[in-house]
Amino acid sequence: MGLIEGRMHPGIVTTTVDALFNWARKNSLWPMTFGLACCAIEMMASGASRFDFDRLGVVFRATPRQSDVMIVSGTVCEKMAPVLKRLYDQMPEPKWVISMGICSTAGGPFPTYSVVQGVDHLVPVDVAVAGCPPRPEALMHAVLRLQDKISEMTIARSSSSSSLHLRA
Amino acid sequence: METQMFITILISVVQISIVLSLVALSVPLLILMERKVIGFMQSRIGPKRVGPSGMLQTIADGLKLLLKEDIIPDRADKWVFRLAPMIVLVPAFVAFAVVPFSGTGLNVFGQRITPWVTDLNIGILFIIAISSVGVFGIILGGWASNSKYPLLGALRSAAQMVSYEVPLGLALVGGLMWAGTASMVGIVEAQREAHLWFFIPQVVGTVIYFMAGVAETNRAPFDLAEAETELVSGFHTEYSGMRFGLYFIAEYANMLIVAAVATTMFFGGWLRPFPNVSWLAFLDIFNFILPGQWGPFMSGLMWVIIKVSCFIFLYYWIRATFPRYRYDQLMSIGWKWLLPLALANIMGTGALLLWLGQTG
Amino acid sequence: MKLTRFIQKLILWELLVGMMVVIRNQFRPKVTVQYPKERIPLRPRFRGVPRLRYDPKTMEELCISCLLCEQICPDDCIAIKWEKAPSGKGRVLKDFIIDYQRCCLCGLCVDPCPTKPLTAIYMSHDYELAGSDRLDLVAGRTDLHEGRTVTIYDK
Amino acid sequence: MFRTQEMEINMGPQHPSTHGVLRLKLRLDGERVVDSWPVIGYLHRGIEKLSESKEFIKITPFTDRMDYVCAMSGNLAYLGAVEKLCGIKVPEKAAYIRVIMVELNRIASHLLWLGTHALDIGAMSIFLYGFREREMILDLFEAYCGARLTYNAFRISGVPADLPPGWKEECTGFLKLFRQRHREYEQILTANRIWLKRTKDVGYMDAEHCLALSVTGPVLRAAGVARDLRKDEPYAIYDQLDFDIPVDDGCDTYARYIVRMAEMLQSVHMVEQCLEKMPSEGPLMGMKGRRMKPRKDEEIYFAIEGPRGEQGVYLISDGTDRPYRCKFRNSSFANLQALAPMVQGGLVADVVAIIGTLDIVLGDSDR
Repeated sequence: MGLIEGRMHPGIVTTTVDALFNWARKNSLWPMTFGLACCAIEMMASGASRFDFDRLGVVFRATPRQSDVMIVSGTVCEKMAPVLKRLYDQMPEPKWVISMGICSTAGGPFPTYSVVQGVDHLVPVDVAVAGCPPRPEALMHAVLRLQDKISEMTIARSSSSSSLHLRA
Repeated sequence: METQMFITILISVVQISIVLSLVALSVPLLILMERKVIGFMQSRIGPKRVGPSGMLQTIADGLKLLLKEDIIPDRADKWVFRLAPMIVLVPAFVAFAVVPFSGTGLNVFGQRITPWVTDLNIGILFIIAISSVGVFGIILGGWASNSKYPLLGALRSAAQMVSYEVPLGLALVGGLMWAGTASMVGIVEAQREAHLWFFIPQVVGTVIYFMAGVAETNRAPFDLAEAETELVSGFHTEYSGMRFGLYFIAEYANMLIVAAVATTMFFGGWLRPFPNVSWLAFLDIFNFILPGQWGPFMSGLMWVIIKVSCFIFLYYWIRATFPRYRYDQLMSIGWKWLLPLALANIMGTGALLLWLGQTG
Repeated sequence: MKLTRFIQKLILWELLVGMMVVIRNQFRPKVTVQYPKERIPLRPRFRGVPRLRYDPKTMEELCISCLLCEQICPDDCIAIKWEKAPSGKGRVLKDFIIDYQRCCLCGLCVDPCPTKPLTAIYMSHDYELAGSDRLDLVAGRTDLHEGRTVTIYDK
Repeated sequence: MFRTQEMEINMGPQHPSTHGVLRLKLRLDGERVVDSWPVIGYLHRGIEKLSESKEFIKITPFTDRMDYVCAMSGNLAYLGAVEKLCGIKVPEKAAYIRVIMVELNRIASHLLWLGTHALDIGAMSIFLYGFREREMILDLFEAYCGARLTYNAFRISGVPADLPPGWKEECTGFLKLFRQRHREYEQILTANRIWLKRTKDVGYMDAEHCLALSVTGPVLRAAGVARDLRKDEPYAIYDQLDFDIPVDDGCDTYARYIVRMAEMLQSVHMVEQCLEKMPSEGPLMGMKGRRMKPRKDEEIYFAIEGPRGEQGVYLISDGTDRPYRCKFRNSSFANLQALAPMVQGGLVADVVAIIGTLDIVLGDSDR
């Protein structure tokens, strides 16, 4: 995480700063071009003229270093799993994962030896979308859901996890 | 005496900060405009939801990049890795020191403030020299990442930028011969005296300059150094957060520089079209709207902005249309076509000037 | 002929033609549909996630627990619980679960449904299916009748 | 002191231009490719094995998800095989509807190829133009079968539904528009000197090598071999349609571009004919009930011409309603073998052009 997270107590300053930071973060979600299978075609379609992801500030970046959100679009196979994990680790914090389509959410129609039954076995999933493949609007809906989730983030130290706060 | 010196320094500082902030502010605008313009060309609408019709999109992007975790790869050369974006960014901004933004200065509190930071008598050379420093930032950044794709990108850009410096410089020489000076202000003044933009006698030079300029700034169709579909992201593959942002800003600042130099050199800087045709004087709109010294100043500024914007638009337009050249083809165009053409252009210009001098 | 081609090549004619095509597209009406504000009208046959419906006249359960949809589902995502009707004839539906985590929206389950002309199971027009957890995507009988609760954005 | 060294580089599985999850190990000398090894299997989902445990009708959705860019062809190939196995006759109207859908999907698939191929080479707008027109086709599909990408549009022995009202007019309108738009793509690319430079003599493979590697489809036709199952072994109603097979003997990426562009126009022509000739009345399903009675110990192979080449299905039945063995012969897998010889000696930039020109779909190749 960045330098300031978890150093301040909750208060007026943090809420104001939170609002600004979260506004920036949620309006500039850059996903990684991580096409795996069928859903990747719909992901491309969401970036294309009719749906135009650019409106939401979503620009596809080719490298994990510059992306904020990983859209796992398609079947994650056992052979792909370590690659996916590594790519997730290469992304800078704060980062999010959208699991697009049923294959990545739960293995989908392929309960076989070679398919990971849900990408949440590998990386933490923030938003899961059903559909095979989901319509581009469904993916946009997932992005909007994620934006909602981001606007609840705070840089303040959470009271439950910090023992320091309890003492003070 | 000392107060005078102090005031001069103060004025310079003010000028520098105004120019810097202008450039720094125009970069987000350029990025936004690129996304909008290219979006429109592709029958979509581009950023729309952040702020009023997407105006704050790049602000959000920048702020987010500032807030991202700053990753330095484990095996990277840490100091060079940190330094490289700066090496790209600083020259891109320094080059604006000699760019004239308008023709006439302003008198404020009895002090004359020129619309350029300084008017070097070797202005063009200064820009060429300074902007070639930026290459080092790209090479070092790609090399320090200690990763294969950035290395390939860095090597590509090294070869590309070094070889395109030559036609770029030579293309300007033709214009310089017409102007008879290398000072940026002097060049525009020469165009006023010659009653024509140097674009007209220097069509070949302009085209060569523009092509080499596109290559220098790593833009499509010469964006090999960061060719997204080939080298992931080229030299900045391993850069995250604001360090990547610096590269991004530098790229757009460089575009501005190329456009500004083209404006000054070939398109008459702050002059309106056909500066000697008096019935076209109404084009300098601000002369009639604003009183006194502000009128000519704003008119000049307007023309510079319009001309630069046209160039930037051309950049976007080309990016939206064309496929990318291959590395070896790029080299062969640079050395086999642009360089001989630029040399021929110089010789032709020389002959023409000689002939003009004898007859007229 | 050769000369015109040479001149065309010299003045980068074909590149200019390409650029004109792009600029022509700039002035065409945009095809973008601004999703949360406006939506593309769905076609009547659009297949969203499968749902159940009541008889629109009597508001009774249409499903007769024949298990045909459960059998034909290629993903085995339908589970039906039933028990013998108290009258001794037929079955009463206890619970109907569709696991949207698995459903591939193929629409095969609708084909054999015997409650013609209105099938008990039908492909709805719900496509906003995002959930914060994958277990949100398991739909029980109430969900199948009323539709899942999802946040709908409209601005 | 200085020593040149060959560099090994990994392209993919996550790379913007490997069209999914192809991994390509390259050994580079500078930028020149010395050696290459495609690594596949990153999308192996076990569809063939899974099929053995499913009834015939349940396998249709899986065929959508193999070649997901052209799912209609997958459906048609599989269902054609099942119908051949069980000896079912498809009514004429259903066959017409099937051909209309498959040909429209061929256009959609080629548009996706055009877009991604051009994007790989750097032309950005054409990608979005291609997708813009593709969306119109997807709208037509949505109106017909309700899905945008994985259609499951046909059933064994026919099609489940007639064309919806107004569909024909919409389709005719689209085809008319598409002819104009097709001209625009050609204006941007066909004569463009950058495009020519990037594609001419890149990825050269002559007919002999293509045949040796069992490469099919536009790649083979661009090597001068007029092999097209629609003409050679007509299925459905292709023998009643009038169409040409575009052939080019350039053997390179540009020839493949020309062939595919011409194929799109041929498909438009075919759909127009189908809409005209299609009987307005008639049954849609050739089989009543749902019971399948395949002959015991029968082995059949049925292939159609997909947008990427020969798309075949090999079925063995043991008399039950499930296949004993279900093998898909998919064109991407065969065409992928041409990748390594093609990229040999080229530059890194050519590699992406060649991956684009082969038009591989990894779901198709890994299954």
